[in-house]
Amino acid sequence: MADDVIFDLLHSEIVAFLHRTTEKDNQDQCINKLESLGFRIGQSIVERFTKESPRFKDDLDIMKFICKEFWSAVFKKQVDNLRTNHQGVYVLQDNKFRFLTQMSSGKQYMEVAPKYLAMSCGVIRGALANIGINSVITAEVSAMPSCKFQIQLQRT
Amino acid sequence: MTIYNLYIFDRIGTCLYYGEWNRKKQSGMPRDEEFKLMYGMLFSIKSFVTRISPTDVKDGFLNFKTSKFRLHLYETASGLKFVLNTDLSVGSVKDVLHEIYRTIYVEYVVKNPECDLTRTIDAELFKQKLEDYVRALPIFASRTDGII
Amino acid sequence: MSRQAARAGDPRKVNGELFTLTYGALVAQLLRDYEDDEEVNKQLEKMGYNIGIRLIEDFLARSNTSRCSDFRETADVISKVAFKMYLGITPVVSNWSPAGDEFSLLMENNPLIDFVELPDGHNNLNYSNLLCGVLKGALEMVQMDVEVKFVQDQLKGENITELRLKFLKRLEDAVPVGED
Amino acid sequence: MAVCVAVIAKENYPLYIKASTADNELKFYYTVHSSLDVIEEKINSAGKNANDQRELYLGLLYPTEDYKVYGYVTNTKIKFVIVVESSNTTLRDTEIRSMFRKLHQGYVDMLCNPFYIPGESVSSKSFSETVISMMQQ
Amino acid sequence: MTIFSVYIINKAGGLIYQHDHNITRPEVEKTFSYPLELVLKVFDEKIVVAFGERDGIKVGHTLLAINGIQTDGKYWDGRDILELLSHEENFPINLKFGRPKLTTNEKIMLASMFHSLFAIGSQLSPELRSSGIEMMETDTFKLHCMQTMTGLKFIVIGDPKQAAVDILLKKIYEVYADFALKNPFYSLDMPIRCDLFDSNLQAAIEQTEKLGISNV
Repeated sequence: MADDVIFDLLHSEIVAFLHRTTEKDNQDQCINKLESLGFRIGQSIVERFTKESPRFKDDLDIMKFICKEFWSAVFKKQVDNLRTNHQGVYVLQDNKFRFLTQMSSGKQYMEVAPKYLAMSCGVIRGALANIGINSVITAEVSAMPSCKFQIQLQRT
Repeated sequence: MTIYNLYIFDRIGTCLYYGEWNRKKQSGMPRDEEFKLMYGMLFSIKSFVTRISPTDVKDGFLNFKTSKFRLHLYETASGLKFVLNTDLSVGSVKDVLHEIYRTIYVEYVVKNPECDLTRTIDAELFKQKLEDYVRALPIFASRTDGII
Repeated sequence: MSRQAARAGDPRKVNGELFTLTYGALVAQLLRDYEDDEEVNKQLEKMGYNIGIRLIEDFLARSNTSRCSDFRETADVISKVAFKMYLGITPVVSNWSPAGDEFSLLMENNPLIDFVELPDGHNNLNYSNLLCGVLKGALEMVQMDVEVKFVQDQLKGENITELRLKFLKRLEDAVPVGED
Repeated sequence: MAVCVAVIAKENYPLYIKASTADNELKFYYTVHSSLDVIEEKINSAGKNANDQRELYLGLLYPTEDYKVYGYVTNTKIKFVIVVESSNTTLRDTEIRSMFRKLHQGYVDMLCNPFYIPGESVSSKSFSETVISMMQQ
Repeated sequence: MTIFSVYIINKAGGLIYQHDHNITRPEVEKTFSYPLELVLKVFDEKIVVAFGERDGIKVGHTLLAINGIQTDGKYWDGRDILELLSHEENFPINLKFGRPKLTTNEKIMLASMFHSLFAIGSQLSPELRSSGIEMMETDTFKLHCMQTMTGLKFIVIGDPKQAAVDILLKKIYEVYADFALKNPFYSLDMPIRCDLFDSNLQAAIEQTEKLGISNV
């Protein structure tokens, strides 16, 4: 679908823009900004997606929603594997992550992968936060275009 | 049928990609000199064609053949030039070159934010996809395979 | 009704909303970072330009369009093919200048401004300025130097959103080094 | 129709409250406030029950002599409260539901305004228009 | 079918013979009001359409005449044309556009250009022992080239669908051998000026054109 393209290009350009407007030795700031942009997007988008749906039963119900409907809508496919330690840690594996598929299938560009994942981490965190779950999310890539998101729930 | 080599030039003549398969003869000059000569030739051919044409040209130059090979040009409206050399038995490759543009160049170069569109392509994924695509073409046949 | 059915929206719509929301988050962030409307306009246009020079390749590959040799043809392709393809709208082409070198794209439903309410005190912000850059970048790649700007914006209470395109010059193919 | 419409944040403070007449605003503020406990109760009890209790619309929270108070809670724990006059007998459950749906849609669109900061009180013109239209029907 | 023109180039790249056979160059005349809806530029000392197309006037067309009087490069009636067209008081104005006939100088230049393209084509060959360019295909014409052992190039430009051009090339070579080479007043590598050569070439071309038709 053609309009995927403008979203992908917008995402790439936001990454490139924040990368070139933050100082070289302060790339954490670039990652943080991408994350917080994503957070705000996640808040809005989850509000829209859950408008017609019944209330969630529990955390697992929410995680399943994130892996299926939410992932399909935002990242164009479902999560390939969901695992949990039943103590508030969930690991979501996507074997062909949307923002990596056109870049590499292997190790090339590995070192720049974090900036292409930061906004997505924010989107997921924003979505979860808005449906009542605070979390810490980290993304890990060992070979592109596969990516693992670790979601650690924060109970307060 | 044989594919010898492929050049991709950007609108200002930078060779973005060069790949060769069954090439039998080198030009006898450094690669970057060869790219300059190739691009210069295409540029002159285009100018030659628009001037000598008896009527208004639209696409202009499509291909030429010598006694041994055929050179095909596919140029996009954005000025990218795809140049494919094949043996004489290969007819029009417009569709093949358009396909390389649409499904490989656009997908794995244009949509790869780490690729600078004005420099030599170093994306492995692009190279691999292109290699797979070219080798699977019906017009690709290595002579060493013993095909008559 | 299954949960899936209840939550899975029309994918096309969802994707459009994702784009709109992402763009919105970007503009809001820029406004916080730069605090100056003109500077934000400039940054948005620059980003649009970078998108435009890539988007044009996708557009040409998909639509198989050849180089335009007339500005009216360009206007038609932008409105009926490009906007339709990427934003799902077909702006009306109008207000041609007598010399045929300027026209307007009129939009009633610019998808970028869905949900947006501009905060007070930002009268100089051209919220959708990214579009100007996209068009400028894309057209430059097909040899047209064009000036693009917003002249009306529904976000500022006007009835319609109007983008004005002015043809400046035809860019020539680069002559290789050592050639005539 | 509605005499008061309120939007309550997940942390139970009001994001938006509008009464049909300004005089009544304080009075409704208390009405809305006291409805929050009922909402909490309804949500918690629903969790223990079967699946069919997971609707967002909570129905009539409680009636007073003059008013009926209805509640609705989104998946993001935003609460909507609509107060109507008891004397208004033309309002059926379906009308109330459709008012909440409209309110929810309005809220979602409002949240999507990139310049709105989630958790801050709502000042959107178009959201206000939605609410006012519900009071004028 | 159609043969457009014939070129003969000597081994040094010099044009020694040229004949335009069947070229109808498009010309369009139109009266314009101010401002002009075409972008014009100066190219090769001529006024050429750079952008904008109207009623058959195409990008690349040259401004041939103004109000029925021929232009002289960038000038008309002693005035700078671009300057003239920028003033409203000169409108309405009648402009004739078209593809101009190639001048002899241009033909000489194109011949030498092809001569070097021919050589580069061979140099860039990915295959051993390749000739230079023998055939060039475009959307508007096909160019066929035959190089003799002595380095002479015979070039025929024809319709892309014209058949039997290789036979025509051989025939032209024969005509050249019979009516130029054997002519005691002809000196090698010099321009061919010989009525018999002309008439026999003409006949060969016409025969090929007819052949093309019967082959369809």
